[in-house]
Amino acid sequence: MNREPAGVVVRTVCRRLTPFVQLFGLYVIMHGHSSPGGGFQGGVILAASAILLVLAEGTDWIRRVSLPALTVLTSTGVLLYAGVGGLCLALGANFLDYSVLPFAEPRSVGMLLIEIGVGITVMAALVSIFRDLVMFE
Amino acid sequence: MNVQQSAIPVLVVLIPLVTSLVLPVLGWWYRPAVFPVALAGLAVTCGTAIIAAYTVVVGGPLHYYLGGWAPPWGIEFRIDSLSVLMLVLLTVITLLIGIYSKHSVLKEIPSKEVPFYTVYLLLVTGLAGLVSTADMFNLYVFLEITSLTSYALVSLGGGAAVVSAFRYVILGTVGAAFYLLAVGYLYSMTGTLNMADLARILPGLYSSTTVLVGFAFFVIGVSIKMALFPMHSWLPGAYSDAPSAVSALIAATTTKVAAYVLIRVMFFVFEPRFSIDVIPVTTVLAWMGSIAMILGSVMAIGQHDFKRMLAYSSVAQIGYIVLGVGLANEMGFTGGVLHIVNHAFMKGGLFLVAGAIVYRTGVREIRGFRNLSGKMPVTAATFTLCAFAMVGIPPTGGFFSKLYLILGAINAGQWVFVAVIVLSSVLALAYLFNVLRFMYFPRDIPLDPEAHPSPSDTITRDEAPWTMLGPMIAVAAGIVLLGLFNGEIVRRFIEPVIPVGLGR
Amino acid sequence: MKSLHVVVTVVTGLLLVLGSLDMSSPGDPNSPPATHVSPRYVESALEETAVPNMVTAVLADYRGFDTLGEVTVIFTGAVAVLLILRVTRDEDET
Amino acid sequence: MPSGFNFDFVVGHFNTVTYVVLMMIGFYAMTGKTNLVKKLVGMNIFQWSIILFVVSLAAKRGATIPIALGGHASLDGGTALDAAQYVNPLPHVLMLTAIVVGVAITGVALALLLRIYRRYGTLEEDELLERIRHS
Repeated sequence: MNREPAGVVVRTVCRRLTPFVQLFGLYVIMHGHSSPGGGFQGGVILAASAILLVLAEGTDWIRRVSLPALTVLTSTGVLLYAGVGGLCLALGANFLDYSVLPFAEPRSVGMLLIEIGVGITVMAALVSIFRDLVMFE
Repeated sequence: MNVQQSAIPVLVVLIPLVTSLVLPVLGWWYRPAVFPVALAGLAVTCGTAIIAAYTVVVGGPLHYYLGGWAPPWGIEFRIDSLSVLMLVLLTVITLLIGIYSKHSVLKEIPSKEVPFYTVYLLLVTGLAGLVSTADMFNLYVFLEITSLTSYALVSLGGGAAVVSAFRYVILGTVGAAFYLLAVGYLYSMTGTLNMADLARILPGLYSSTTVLVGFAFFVIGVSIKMALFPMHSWLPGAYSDAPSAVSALIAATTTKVAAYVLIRVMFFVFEPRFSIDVIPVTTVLAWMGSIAMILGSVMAIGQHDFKRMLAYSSVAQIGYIVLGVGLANEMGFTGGVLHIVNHAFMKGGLFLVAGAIVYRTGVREIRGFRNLSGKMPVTAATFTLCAFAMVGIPPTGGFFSKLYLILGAINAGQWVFVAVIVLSSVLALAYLFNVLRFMYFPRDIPLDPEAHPSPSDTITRDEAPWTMLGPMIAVAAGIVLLGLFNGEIVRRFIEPVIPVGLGR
Repeated sequence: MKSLHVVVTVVTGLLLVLGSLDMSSPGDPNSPPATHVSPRYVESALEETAVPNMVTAVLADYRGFDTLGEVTVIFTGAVAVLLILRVTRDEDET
Repeated sequence: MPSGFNFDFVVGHFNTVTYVVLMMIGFYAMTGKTNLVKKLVGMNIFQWSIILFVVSLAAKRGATIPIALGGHASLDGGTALDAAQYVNPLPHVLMLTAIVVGVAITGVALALLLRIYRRYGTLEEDELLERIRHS
């Protein structure tokens, strides 16, 4: 499935809109602590902005995104998650017990790192799945 | 509170997970290192499982509070000797098949080595987690990881594999959804997800219909995952269309783990008296197991395709395990659990044999196995040993698990089940001996003209490569060792966990 | 064949409705789920984890391992789709 | 069914009746329909009805969303948070996981459907079985 860029109106609107969608996605990831949201929802919003771009700009740019890079990005998110858990293990507490992290508010910071890891993984995984669907013919 | 408990329980799940995450990075950066690192991950997981087994046998069950939160608020890992027996079984089998699949699967799809081993290790993560967790919802998450990886691996076989994989997706998801529904129903009545906490609260609620219906849907969901007879329609297509190494992997692990989940929840979360007296679940399971044993074997006899025959034989062997659970006495329970271990090795070995034959000769029809013993002696010998174990001939493990099942049936006074076990073994002898006949004594079989051109008229030794033979020999050795040391296994791993409340 | 499906579906539905007979009615503040485990999450999530959003606190801290399994499922899904779809047309004709 | 179908039962348990109706639509579509895409749609309805059911367990009459009002202020305000004021967060966490699992399964199932359609040119089950037998 390859798709030519949409009309100029759609392209300019989407091109103006995408940064704000991505900013909102980042906001949702980072503010999972005090407002509804978190890693999953933010990651999906970021992935949606990538798909919006494909609908507007056509599929040629997503073909150039190298697939191993996306898979590696997906695995780094989970590695970050397991890494934070492993760090707690190394610092002498149970796996994923953030109270030993060297921060003022260890649990809150630990959870923030977790949310970032989840956000990266969800975003990269959904873009990778979408890219596979685009490349498949 | 940061209590540091020995980290073995979580390491068994963490090592395969981290290895599977590292593989894509390796595949992008330095490709040749992917297979060695994957093997190293599997080997270290196996080692950790053996250490866990030693610790549990010596020091009793291991507990681990994830995140440092005590249950029922946090998630708990609880590894008793039943869990650790499954852990060692699963990690050993997946290690052997991991070596085997290097040639067998990747010959057809060389470009996919990185995603294949990533998904492979994720399957091991799912299995290890499923067996260690003591939290009902965490078990659902690991069940889904195991299922998702199985769907992807089944679809790797050429041709109709994608259709069988899709049918497996639909039925597998129905099973998992029924399990989730059961967790929802039990949660609505108890408010907790931790197994030990549930076991404490549930006895007071045995009369409530919600708990009853929840348990009924749990059994249906797990039976679908276990391919128990009426709900087995996904199994023949999935096993026979998947690459042989994947068939061996799935036949030896996913259905066994589903049987473990049935035992874990039925006897350890609910008290045995619930499924014996309150609702006759064990009686229903015993009869469904018997029907599976007979009809599975009958259908296996009629097959021409070797792997499809093995698939229907799996449906029958699951019947043994369910019968063991259904007998609801100590001998039956021991026989059922022992048969989980034995069948994993037996059926894994048989599918590895099928893979070696397809790899070297491309033949799938049993008729095409004419004097294979000359052409592939080691493969034929492995098949013979696995066949003996399936039928239950003494030195092999299969004999002992059938012996315990028969003793259990006698203790339960159910002579009809003894007859069913013997009849099913005879049927197994029929379809396995038929293959042996082609392999070893082809001369007295009339060469029907339209049979596949027999690849081995000129008897030249042409064995499978060593990376395939090694695991097959190891599995064969495992079957014999299971037979010799079955007393040890029962005494150290099964007896300590026989649930109180089962009949004598 | 179709009537069999209808029968099975209706029987399953009735069984489920029957099953929910003695569930506490929706919104009941002292139903088992609301009184057994979750009160601690509500009452002490803020002091223990300094995070006002209790769902995030339970998601990432109390039951953080569930979410790790969760993220693994998403990773598995991405690699599985990659494994399934990366087949060129001629490879697929076997 | 209990004697005289008491109407207040239905009103009292509207969440269960709703999700059971949804689930049976999904279950029937999954087993009854022959088109693979319709089976997949049925599977999704089936999964989402369970998610609806478990989330409905979390509701508490008169309770607000599970985010501590006033953020950190309510902590130093000294008033301990009363569990009855806030909705039960646990089912919401569980169903977030179940939703993501559903997404992953649907992704894999759609990938399989693409492969099936490209190889066999049909998504009707009976045509499919017949073409498999010939190939």
